[in-house]
This record gives sequence, C-alpha cells and structure tokens, in this order.
Amino acid sequence: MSAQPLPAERAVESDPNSPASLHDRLERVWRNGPGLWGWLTSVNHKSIALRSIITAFAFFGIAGVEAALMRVQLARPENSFIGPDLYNQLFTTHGSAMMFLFAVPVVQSVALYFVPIMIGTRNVAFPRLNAFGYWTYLIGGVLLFSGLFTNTGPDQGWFSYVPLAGPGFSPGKRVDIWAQMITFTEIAAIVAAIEVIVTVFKQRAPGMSLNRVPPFVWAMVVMSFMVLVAMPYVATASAMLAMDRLIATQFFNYAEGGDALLWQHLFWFFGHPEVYIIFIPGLGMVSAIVATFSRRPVFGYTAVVLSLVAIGFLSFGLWVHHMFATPLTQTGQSFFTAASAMIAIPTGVTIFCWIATIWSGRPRFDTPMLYVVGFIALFTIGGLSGLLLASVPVDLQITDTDFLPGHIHYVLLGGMVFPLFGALHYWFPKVTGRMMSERLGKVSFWLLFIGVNVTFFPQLLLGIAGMPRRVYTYLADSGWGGLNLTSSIGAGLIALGMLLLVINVARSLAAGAAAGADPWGGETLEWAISSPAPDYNFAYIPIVHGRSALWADTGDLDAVAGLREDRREILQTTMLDAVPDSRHEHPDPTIVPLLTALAVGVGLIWGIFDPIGFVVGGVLTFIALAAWGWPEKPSLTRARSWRCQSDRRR
Amino acid sequence: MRTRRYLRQWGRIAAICALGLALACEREKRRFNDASPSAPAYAAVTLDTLQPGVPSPELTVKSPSEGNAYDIAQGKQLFEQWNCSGCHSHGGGGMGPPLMDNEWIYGSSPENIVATIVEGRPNGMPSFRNRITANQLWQLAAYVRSMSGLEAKAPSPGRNDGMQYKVDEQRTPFRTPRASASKTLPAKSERP
Amino acid sequence: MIDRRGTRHISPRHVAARAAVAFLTLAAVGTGCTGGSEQTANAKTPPTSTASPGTGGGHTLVARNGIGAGQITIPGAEPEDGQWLRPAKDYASTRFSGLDQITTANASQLKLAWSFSTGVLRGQEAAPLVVGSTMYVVTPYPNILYALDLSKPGGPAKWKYEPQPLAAAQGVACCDVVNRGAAFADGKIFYNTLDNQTIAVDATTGKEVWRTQLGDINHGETITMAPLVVKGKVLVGNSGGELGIRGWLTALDAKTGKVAWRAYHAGPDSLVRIGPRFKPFYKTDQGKDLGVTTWPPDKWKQGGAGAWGWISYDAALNLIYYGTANPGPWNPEQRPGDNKWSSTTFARDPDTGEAVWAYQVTPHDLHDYDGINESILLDLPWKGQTRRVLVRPERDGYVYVQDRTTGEVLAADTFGVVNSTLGVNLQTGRPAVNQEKEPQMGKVVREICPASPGTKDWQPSAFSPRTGLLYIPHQNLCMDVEPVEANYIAGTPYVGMNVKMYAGPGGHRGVFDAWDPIARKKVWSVTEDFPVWSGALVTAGDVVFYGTMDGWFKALDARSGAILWRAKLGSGIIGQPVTYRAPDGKQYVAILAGVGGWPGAIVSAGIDARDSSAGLGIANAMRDLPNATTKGGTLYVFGLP
Amino acid sequence: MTWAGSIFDTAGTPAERIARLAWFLIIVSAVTYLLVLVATGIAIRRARARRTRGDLADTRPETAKRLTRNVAIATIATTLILLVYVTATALTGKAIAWPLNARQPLTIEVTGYQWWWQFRYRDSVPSNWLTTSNELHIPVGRPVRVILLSNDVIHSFWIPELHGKQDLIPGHRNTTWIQADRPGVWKAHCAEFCGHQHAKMQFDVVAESPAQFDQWYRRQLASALPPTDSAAKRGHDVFVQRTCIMCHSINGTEAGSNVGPELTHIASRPSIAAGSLPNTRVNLGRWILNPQLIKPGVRMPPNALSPADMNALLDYLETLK
Repeated sequence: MSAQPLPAERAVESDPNSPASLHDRLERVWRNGPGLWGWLTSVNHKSIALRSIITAFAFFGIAGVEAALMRVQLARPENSFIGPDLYNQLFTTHGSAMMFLFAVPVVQSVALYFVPIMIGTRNVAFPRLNAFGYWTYLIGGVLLFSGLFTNTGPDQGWFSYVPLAGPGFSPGKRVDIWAQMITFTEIAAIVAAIEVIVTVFKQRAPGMSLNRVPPFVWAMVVMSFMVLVAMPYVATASAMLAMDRLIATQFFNYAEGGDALLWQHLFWFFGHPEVYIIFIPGLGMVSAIVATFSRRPVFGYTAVVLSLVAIGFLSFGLWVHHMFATPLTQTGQSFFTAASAMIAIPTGVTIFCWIATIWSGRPRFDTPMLYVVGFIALFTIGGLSGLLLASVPVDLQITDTDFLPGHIHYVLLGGMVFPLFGALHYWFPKVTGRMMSERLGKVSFWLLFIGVNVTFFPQLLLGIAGMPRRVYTYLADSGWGGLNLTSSIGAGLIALGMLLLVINVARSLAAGAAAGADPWGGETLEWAISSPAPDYNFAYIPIVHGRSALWADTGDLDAVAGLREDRREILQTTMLDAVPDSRHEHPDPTIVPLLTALAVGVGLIWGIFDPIGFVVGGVLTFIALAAWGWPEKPSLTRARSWRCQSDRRR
Repeated sequence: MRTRRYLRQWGRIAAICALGLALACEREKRRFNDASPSAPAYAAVTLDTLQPGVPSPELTVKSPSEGNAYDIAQGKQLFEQWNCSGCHSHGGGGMGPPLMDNEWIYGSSPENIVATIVEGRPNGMPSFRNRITANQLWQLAAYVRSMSGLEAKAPSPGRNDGMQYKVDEQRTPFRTPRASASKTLPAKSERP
Repeated sequence: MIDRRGTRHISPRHVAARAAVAFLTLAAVGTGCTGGSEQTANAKTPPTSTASPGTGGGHTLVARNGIGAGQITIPGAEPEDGQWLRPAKDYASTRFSGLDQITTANASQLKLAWSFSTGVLRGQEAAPLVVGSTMYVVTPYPNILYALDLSKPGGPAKWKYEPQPLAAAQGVACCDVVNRGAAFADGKIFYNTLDNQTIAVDATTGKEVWRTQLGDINHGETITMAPLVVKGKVLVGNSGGELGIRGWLTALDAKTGKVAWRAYHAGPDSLVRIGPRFKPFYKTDQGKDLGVTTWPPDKWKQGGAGAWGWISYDAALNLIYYGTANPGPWNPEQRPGDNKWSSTTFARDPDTGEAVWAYQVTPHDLHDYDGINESILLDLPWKGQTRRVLVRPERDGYVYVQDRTTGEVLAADTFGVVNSTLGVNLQTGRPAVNQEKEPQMGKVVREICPASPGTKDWQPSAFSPRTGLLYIPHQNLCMDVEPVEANYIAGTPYVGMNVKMYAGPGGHRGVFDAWDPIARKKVWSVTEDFPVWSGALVTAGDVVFYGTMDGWFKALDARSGAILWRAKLGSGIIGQPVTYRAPDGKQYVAILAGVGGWPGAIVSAGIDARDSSAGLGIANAMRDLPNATTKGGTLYVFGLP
Repeated sequence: MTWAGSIFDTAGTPAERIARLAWFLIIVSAVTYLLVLVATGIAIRRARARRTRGDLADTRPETAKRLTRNVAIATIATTLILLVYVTATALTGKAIAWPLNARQPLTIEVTGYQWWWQFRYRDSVPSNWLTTSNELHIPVGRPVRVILLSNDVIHSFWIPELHGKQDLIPGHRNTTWIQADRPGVWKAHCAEFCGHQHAKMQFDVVAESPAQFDQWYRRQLASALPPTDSAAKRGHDVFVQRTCIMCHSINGTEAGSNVGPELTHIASRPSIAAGSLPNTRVNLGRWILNPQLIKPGVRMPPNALSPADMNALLDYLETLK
C-alpha cells in the first residue's frame, strides 16, 4: 500500500484555535535566541545535532585529507614526500579523529537529530546537557587539530600503546593532547548516550510501546548503552595515561606494579565495542532506508532488533582478539575465537532480513538505496575478513599488517560511512527542505564504491603479502609498490567522490528542488512534520497505533493536546508502553552549558601543562555547575490532568 | 575607528596565539638532521666573568635543545646509556657530583655543561671530546639542566618506565644555581 | 653502661658456657722488637712458655672454647710486640692484640691522649701502623703518608710523603676514594695509591724507594686495598668491579718493585695461574679454562673480579688466601655462566702465584656479592679433630668455615638476614639461589637481603683466642633492584643495575656480632642505627673496639657485649681501630675518624639522597647520615690516664 | 598466490598450517560472500520486476513464512560454517603450539630496540653464547625456541615464512618458536608500531643446513681479528677514538657498548641499518655520514668524519668478516 501520511501542520492549520497563532506561539517559545548569542545559547536538539554533524564532517574532511597525504607518501617505495615524524602524526590523528571526532559523534548527532522526531517529542531529555556535550566535543576536536597544526600532533598511534605513548618514549605534550581529546570526546559521547536513552525511554509519543519503536531508534538505543559501558573504559584509561605522564602515577609501569598490557586490555575493552558502536547506528540507518525504499516495513522486526541487542552484548566479549600476539593461552584463544564467531550470527541475521525486505519489497533505487546495496557489498567483505582476524592462528600472521587497515576500512566505510551517506541523501530534505541531486548522488556513489574497493582490497592483499601497517615507507625490493600505487589511486577516486558529494550538498543547499514534508513516502514520524522541521517538531504530539506510524492502515494520525504553549513543555510517557505520564518543563536557552564546557576545557587543557590547571578547572567547573543548578522555578510539574484529544480526520 | 580598534585587538590576540604556537612548535620539534653550533663555538664560552682589563663581550651560543621536549628526552636516554648515570646516578651523584642540587662547580648554562662534557674536569670527569656529536651534547646538557629544574616544566621528562627512585624532572622544583662564576646565575628568562 | 641505641643479646645457654671457659696464655718471646721479619712458626706446636698478663709479653694465641670444644689456635702466631705492622695485625688476620693493660675493668677510664688531623676530608678506612716508636697514617686520595713520632708527647709529625696521584683517578673510584692502609716490612712502608701505583717508602726517612704503576685508570682500575708483604713480595690487587676492569692480584718484589707475578681472575688458565698444582675441592671449580668458558665470548676481559680486600697467609702451608670481587656488570643477564673466577676464594703459592685451590663462593653473582672479605686462619677443633680452617664472614651473609688445605666447606651459616640464597649445599659447595630474588631485565625485584654491600662488606672482623669468638662488624640492609642494560665504555661505570637500599628487618642498619665458629651461632649481638662500617679490634684485656658512622667509638666487653666506654669523635668512623704499646710503655688505642666509604659518601661526596638510586643505591638507606655527622679526617688516640 | 614474503610463501610447519587454515577461511568467505551477493542480486531483480509490474510490496503471510524459513536456513548455515570455523581454528591452534617433545631445540633470545634487533643464541657453555644483530641464522629442521624481550617499547617478532607474530613487551617474557623446513633467505619486519623507524626495523633471516649453520656460528663466535694493514689500523683507531665507540661493540677490541647493534662481523652481513640497506661500501659510508637522511629519527647521529678517516674506517669495517 502507499501510505498517505498526514502532515501535522495541516492538522494545525485546521485547528479551531487559530492554528497560525499556535504555530507562532510554539515558535516563539521554542526558537533559539537571535544572533550569535542565540547561537551560543541554543538548547534545541536539532540546532545542536546539526552543528555537531557539520563539525563531525569538518573533522572527517581534515582526517580524509590526512589519509590522502598518507596515500601519496605510500604511492611509491622510499618516497620522501613525508618523513616519519609527520607521517606518524598524520596516521595517529587520522585514526583518532575518524574514531573519536567523526564516527561516534556523527552517528550520535544523527541520533540526537532524528530520534526525538521519530519518537514524536519536542526535544531531547536534557537539553542543556546536550549543549554541553557538543561544546566539549568541539573543544576536544579543536584541541587535537590545533595540536597537529602546531607540530604537537599525537604520533603514538590512535591505540596509544604504552610504553611508546608513556612518558619515556613520547616526550612533549603530543600524547597528552591525545589523552585529553579522548576525555573531551568521551564526555560528549556519554552525554549524548544518556540523552538518547532517556529520551527514548521517557519521551516516546503515546502509544509507541517498545515493540513499536523503529529499528533505527533501537539501533541508537543499543549504541547508546554500549557507549555508556565502553566509553568509561577508554576515558579512564586515557586519564590514567595522562596521569602516568603528568603526575607520575604507575598504572602502566611494569616496574612499579603496573603493566603495559593493562593499557591494551582497557583500550580494547572499549576499542572493540567501539567498532560496533559505530556500525550499529549504520544498521539502524540501513533499516530506515531499506524500509522506505522497499515500500514495506523491515522484514523480521523482532529478529532485527534482537540481533542489534545481541551484537551489542557480544561485542564486549571480543576485545582480546586484538591482543592475540601478546600472547594468549590456548583456552583463551578458543574462547575469544568462538565469541568472535558468534557475533557473526546476529550480524548475518540482520543482513538476511534486509535482503528479505528487498526480496519482498518494491524498491526504488534512489541514491540512499544504492548506498544500502553498497553497504551490503562492502560490509560483508569487512565482516568476512574479520573472521580471518578472529581466528587466532591466522590472526598471528595477518594482524598488524596492511590487512588490518583494509579490513577496518571495509567495516567502517561499508558499515558506517555508506549508510551515513545514504542517510545524508535520505534525510537531507528533512533537514534542509531541499532535495539532493540524484545524478550527482549516483555518480559520487559509484566513485566512492569503486574507490573504496580499489583502495582497500589491495591493502588486504598487501597484508597477506607481509607488509606491516603503520609504516611511513617501504623498501623498493619488497614488491609492494604496485598494490600500494593501486591503493593510492583508489584513494584519489574516493577523494573525487567526496568532492562530488560536497558539490552536491552545496548545490542542493543553494538550488535543490524543494522537498515537501515527505518526499520519499516514509514510514516514520519525522516525515509527518514539515521540512525543514520546525523548532518545536510537533505542534501536537502524535499518538502511535502501530510499528509503521505513517503507514498505519487507519491512515489517521491521532494527536495529544494539552501541553502548554507558553513555555517549553515535554510530554513524558512510561518506559514500556508509552502511556502519558507527566508534563515536563524544559529549560530556555542558556549560556551555562558553554561556560561549563569552557571551564572543563580550561581544566583539562591547562592540566596538560601544569597539574594546577586541573585544580583551577575543577573550581571553575564547580562554579559553572552551581550556576547550572541554581534554583529558579520548579522544574518538574506533575501533570494534574492531561487529555488525549482524539483528532481523527482524513 | 571602531573597526581599527577591533583589528588591533584581534591582531594582538593573534600575535599572542602565534607566539604560543611558535613556542609549541619549538618545544615539540624533532630535530633529526639540524646542523648544530659546532664545537669551537662552545669551547669559546668563558666560565668566569672576571677578566683582566675590559671584559670581552659575552659570546652567546644558543643551545638548540633548550626547551625542546624531544631533545631533553634524547638527552635522558643518552645520559643512561652512556653511563653518565653510573657516576652521577639519576641526579643524586655517587662517583661524580650530584646534578639535581644547585651546586654548579663549572657553570650551569648549556654552554658550560657542554664544555664540561667535552673537556672533562680535573677531578674525575672524563673528556668526551670527539666521542659525542654536537647535537647530542646539547641534548645531554638540556637534560642535565632539567634535573635541577632549570628547564621549563612542560618539555621536561615525566616519570621513568622502570623503578622509581626520584621525583621526575617535570616536577623537580627550580633551584637557583649557586656557583662562583656569576655567568652561571640564570637570567630571569631561564626561570620556568 | 649500655649504649642507649644499642641492644644486647646474650644467649642464655652461652652464659653458662662462658663460665666454663678456660684459657691458656702463652708467653711471647722477645719484647720491643722493631723488626718486621716474617717469623714462621709451626702451627701445630706453638711455643708454650707462659707469662703473666701485663708483663709486656704477648699472649699466645690459644683458647679453649666451652662445652666440649677443643682448642682454637691461631696458626703462625707471632709474639705480641706492641706494634701494628699490617692492618690485620697478623698473617692470620685476627686483629687480636695481646696487649692487656686496657681491660674490661678500666676501659671506662679511657681518655683522649692526642689527635692528629690528616687534612683530607674523605672516608678514612685505613688502619694506622705502629712500628717501633713511629705511627704511619695513610689518607684517602691524595694518599698522603704521615709518620708520627710516638716518642714525643702528642705524636708530632716526623715527615709526610705525598705521592701526588692523578686527580682523574677519583673519577673511577666506585665508592669513595678510600685507602685501606699500608704495610710495613723490611724497613719500608708499602702502600697503594688510587691511581694504581704501589709505592715503597723508607720508613725512617720518608723517602720514596720505588714506585710501580700497576694499572690504568682509563680501564677503570683503581687500587684501594692495603698490600700484604709475604716473603719479600708485596701483594696487591685492583678495584673496579663497577667499571669493567679485569681483576688481578700482583706480587711485586719488595726490594725493587718489579712485578714478580700477576694472576688474573678471569681468562685462560695461564693468565689465572692455574697449573698442575691446582686442585679445587668442588667439581664445578674443576675444568680447563673455566675463566673463559664460564663467560660469554670476550666478556671475561671486562668481567671485574678485582681483589680489593684482605689477604691472609699461612706460613706452614706456604699459601696465601684472598677473595676476588664481584663480576661485572652487576646485571647478571649480560654474563650468563658461573663467571669464574669472580667472588672466589683463592689459595695461592706466594712465591709463584700458582693457584692451589679455588672455591667460587658465589657462582654467577646476582647481587654484587664480592668475595673479598678477610679469611681468618684458625686451627679449629672440628668433629673430634683439629682442622686447619679459614673462617670468613662473607658478604652473602654466611660465615664460611673452610678447610684451608683443600678448600672444602665445613660449614656455612647465616649471620644476618639472608633471602637471596636458601643455604649452601656442602656437597656441591654451591649456594641455593632463591629464584624469586633473581634479577631479571624488565622486572623489579624487591626486598633482596642482604643488599649489595652484603651482610658484611670490607670492614674486617677480629678474632680473640681468649674468648674463642669472632667479632663481626656488619650491616643490615636490603634492597630493590632493577637490572638495565650496561654498556661497556672503557673508563666509565659498567653496572647495569638500579638499586634502592634500605634498612633490613628490625629497622637498624648496623650490627656488631660475636660469633662462635665452633657452635656456629651468635653469642651476642649489638645493633646500631647506622651500618657498622668500621673494623673491629679485640685485645687480650677482653675489650673489643669498633666505631659507628655517627661518630661513636665504642669499647665492649668481649664476652658479654656490654658497653664499657664510648666517645664521640669529630666525624663518623669507618676506620680500623688498632692498639699498640707506646714508647712510654702504655697501651693506646688509635682510630681514624672521617666518614665516607660507600655508605658514607653521602656525606663525604655530598650525594643528594632525593635520588634514592644515588651512590649505587645506598644513598636511600643513608639519607639521615648527614644529620648525624659531617666530613672529617682526624686520628684519635686513646689511653688510660 | 605465493609471492615472496607473503604468508603463503611458507617454509616452516606453523606457517604452513596457518596458510592452510587461511586458504580454507578465504575460500569459505569468498563462497559466503558470493552467496550474499547472489541473494541480494536476486532480491533486487525480483523486486524490480515487481515494480515494473506495478505490484505493491509483498507482505502476504505466506511470503513472510517462506522468507522466515529462508532467513532461518541462512542463519543455521552461518552457524554451521562458524562451528567448522571454530573447530578448524582450534585444531590449527593446537598444531602450531610448541612441540613439547622437541629434541635439541635451539634457544634464541630476541631483544627489540628502537629500531633494531639483537639475537642471543643460548648454549650450555656460556662462552658459546653468540650475540648478533639484525641477522638471524637458523639451521633447517631444528626447532628454535625464541624468547622475546624488549629494551624499550613494544615490538613484534615476525617472520611471515615461518610463523605468526609474537610481541616483545617490556616487563614480559614471551616465547614463540620457529622451524625452517627448507633453506631460504627472508626479510622479517617489526610488526608493532614502535616509533619513528618502525618502518625500517627489519632483519635478515637465513635458514641453512646444519653444517652451514655450524660453520657460520663458529665464525661469528670468533673475536674480530686485529687490523693488519695501515689503513685498517687507522680505521680501527677512528672507531675506538671517535663517536663509534660510544654505541657499538666489536668483540676483540675496546668497543663494548650495546646502545647500537654489535659489529664484530659486520662485513659478513647482507644488509646494514636494520635490514634497510644492502651492505655495500658506498651505503655504509652514506649511512655513517648521515643516517638521518636514510632513516630520519634513527638514534645514530650524523658523523662528521674527514674523507680520509671515513675511508680508513670503511677499510677497517670491511675487514670485519
């Protein structure tokens, strides 16, 4: 069937109580303040998520340029384009930025943008905290790259193995900058995860019980829980590293009761789930796109959701397979090999379900759908090459070779970047109100798809050919020149594809065709509101009667009324069944999150140079938090009465 | 008018930032292949300011390793590997005098220290002439200075990866050098 | 009067035993003998004329020990002549004086007779010599030799001899620039300078007779030991186990200074002077060219094993006994194998230098346990028969009793806290190494006892035939170590170990023990706050003397350990007390006060203890010494009023 | 696909078994991948057809049932493949473990330095312990126990032809083993990022017959002969009086420092600079003059030697066969 969703604004227009004025009233209450001040004080989830996405893409761009530079250096043997010092900084900041400044923030930002809309609420749960998260993330990212541009770029590898990253072998402040960047981004990531979790569990539209939550939202919830569990490990580890370096703690010093391997365990206990943190949202995006473009809900909703949850759990049992060469007992080997194998099962199930969705659907192959097919083609290579790495004996041969960058890029580009680009094309109309060019989109897709294969398949082969990774050059007689050159050419294709993508975005922003509220005929609630989305998202909070909110057989969209329009109010519902529970007043724009982030920034950055900075930063943060928590007016009003206005209309 | 004030203000801020950046670059530079001031230059450094007649203008040789984290770290490795630590321990001394205190018999400036290493000193300090390259001499001197807090804290080494036997150089308090030669008293700028 | 800090331990069983002690005193022949002729006496049939105490005759040196024990005799005992001709007094290294004017009854009346400043403020480890009416004092670097006239009040200087050693030698002296004394023979004073010269000085005129350069500071060599003159040969060994030297013992002709022979302590048998006469007792010491095959290729050439300690001589067997020092570098992983002949006791023929037997006390030394300590030669009743033994309180914490004709170990008992080894296997002669305390690269091993200076370092012990007890000044230190790669650069240290020492169990750092070699146990023990780094002296008046590093010079009752007297001197004491009869017929006790040496360098060399690895790790254990004493270099002489 | 230096160019049992497993996994993966692609392709074609026909999405219960069955079958198939995978892995893992009954193994300590390798061959007689740098010889057919140590940061020991990697971790003593089943000359790399010159931290591996190995061993064990001609004598003096002596050792001379590789038989080695330059006179000269141009960041400094000194030094080093 072809769903005919009912845009909410139409409902607003026909409201007897002067709909235009309702829009105005809500707009007045929910919009950001004017000018720069308004920008700095915004607590709107869409504003913050959007600037976060843009920031993430900016970092992605810089890190991509770094990758390109590295590929130029490696294009031929004994190249002298970049020396080891700069090369090491480049590959370290490339990896760190891609992982910590792009991949996680961007998927979380997409979540923060679309999750509230998809579940039918007006803002995320803790808007000021959300703003704070963004500012810390921004500070962390700027810190890393200002380090790079002042020759203080971390050069120890994104994995920061001690003792190379320790005080003895990484002099100066390079590693400290890395460690604090981690702290900043982990604060931001944890904040975002809390936002998503609380928002999803407490602010879903009435009727959206947990078994009706869209797979995309489920993916984001699973990812957020994983962030909550995994990120503290790396944040702790990086804090321990910084303390080892700055105030002479002994966490990683074998001689004083510490251990270099402790770092690896802590890091990979985060680092392996990290990969899944990054691509589970990708699976969510794929689910959303597949459903919309196949014109049917995702096949096997329960299986897909349970698979996502299973992947989330299992991903915490695999970290040791990064450390097989450190070494490991036979029993340990078997356990971690088996655990690694096990995770392939739920991953397989999701892929099979999507294939089944397409199989039984009526797909349109617009650019977003192309990216989904690209995802299946690339990610499967990534996953299957991962099986080689999870097999201890084979891993001993190919770990730390170029096979690994090949594998991880297949996984991350295939599993996360392709879905993300699909999502970009898919939701661009919702965010901007304009369509992207299909032609340019398709060309750039094919460039990227071919580019990724040309770049990274040779790397898989190079690994098998015995080329170690993280090398700034290789000898002429190694016989690796041809494959490396191929790989570098592939990188050029990727760069070209990226360029077209940027042009497409720019052109579409300026002159893209206007998109209606629902250009794709989507399934989920975001397509029920106008494009671009209004500041308050929903004039009336919708009531959901099924999994596919907009494809419900009734075709009608019930709505809740009774939220105050003169202040920022959110409807809270119960955790499982989303029964309306209470109204919650949300804060107005405020500068406090920025100030708090700055105070934290002062502490963490000054602390790199002198431990006194931590103290000063701590005091400043305390002051900022005091301002944050200063009581003004009661913040939670228990709803005395709420009404559910059945507003059934065609 | 206003714009100009703005510009000036921003210019000032930019200048401070640029200085900070330049300092950061200097601190973090890895000088692999830089030409260093050659041996005769530091050999000409005088230890004493008392000179008959009119004192000659002071010869200044700038140590390229001052304030450079990488060089100080290299100096630290060399200090261990070339058995400096055999006599001076990790600054506390033993066969040789301590280096972490504020007694500087032959001067505390980088040039003085380099001269001491190159020429040797009569009561047991061997002469390393021709044994150590200029660059490494500066690195050693910078590390030796960091042992008593004469180097800035930020580039000074952190704790060892090994047994702990003293407070690391990064946290060693600055101690005003004491010696007969006034040249060895640090200029204000030398204070971290 | 008991030192407030010291505590006394008396074995109750031994109190009873002591009551049963009977002793014989034997007369010496001749008085006022000024000659230095080496008398040889048949140890089995000592002279047996009797003399009453205090008549000026020496005591013969036979004692009867308690419960069922036989007699302990000192082989080659010379009659007491009131002189002090070599640091150990006699060839058996007993540091026992037959003078008995100072007794347990009157020791409390000891008063300063006179003092003399050497003008050198480094560690004073030397024993003053007394020859006739002259006292000879050797200072640390610059190794000045003073002759003091004992026949005049206040001991004014007769002359002073300055050898002017190379100043650079200070840079290769591992543990302060000490000198352990001179030796007198044939009218000459023989002693060594820090820069590896052996010098003979005319004892009367102070004129140099000859000097011979024996080593090279550019290879890390120094000489700090006191030579021993045996049968017209001056025996000298080198120091520098921390600087990659090649250790040796050299004999010089006392008349000309020509090198008579030199025996290396590593390398092929020809260099070690191992020949057909060589019959070591234990299997692991037998074999060809062990000085090469027990080292990694070529490393024996930098393997340390000097001989900077004490040499004893048994005239009857015509053998000298001495120990070799630690192998280099300290880091044991860089020298797999037994590392022969480091930490080894050698018995050699003094005429040719041929080794007769050798016993490696510490094969593959792990903790810088030099084997240079004094061998005290005794004829000991042992399981029903008299054995000719040497007794050696060793650095590794054991008192070794060895048959000195064969090298067989009869007993090895700990006299301090030892956990680095778990006992000595008397069948194989090898100590059982405690694997847990074995230093390994990439590992810090903690709480190794004893620390590198051992349970007892160089500080010589004394043996009294009257009490049958051995008086052992020693220390109670443990350590943490971290081996690191040592790099051999000639003329610089070659150690490869970061060390941090601290007081052992009990918290005290020094101990003064009385040890019964027959019962193989401690009889009494006095603990001191700082290591007891001075030598011991015991007299026929049953008074035992030693000094502490915070400057107390003490006299104890040799039987009970009760403190009889003490005096606070100007600086910490690490010297060797001697006693003599002055031309005025009275007995005096002399000691050099001047803190230094390995543990005292924190004062004498101004080590900064904020670095606890300083001074090869001992600074950490000694960080409060600068509060207790200051530099010095003064000779103090005490006598009865 | 057995190009030189690859993990399939095997010369020893462990590598051989791993290669077999890797092939198996690659084939299984490739088949799986093809199946996924084919399934996707069919899905797209069918769906396309439906679209051209103008049909709606197929949400009939019977279709859903069929699809559920197919997804279940695919999942079960995946599980079975994974079971085989885990079993194969465990079997191979067992097969490449150290053979406990190995007779007369050779034991070699490998120490990693930034950025070179030291090998120490153990022997029951200490004076037969052989230390070499950046060149590993092993006898064919004899198992070799390898003890892995690091002097600074984490490195990884890897000879692709013989076995997988094992890390050298400060504070840990890892072991691995290798055994060459055929003679060969290979290049091995450090496989764990270890700083500036990780890329050029290599060593040469020579597997040769036991007789050749013994010959090599005996030759390496000998000290360097004293120089005979005047040029070499001068070169020797340059070596022991200039910067060289601070870091390098040559058995039989005064030089005994371990900061850099030991050079007792440098002239017999195929390469210099940790396997990154062929050992020729010109390369050696270039390297000594300014190693930073060849390996930026390497710990060896530029050495300002006069041409005459340099020539003499090279003459001397060339005598160290």
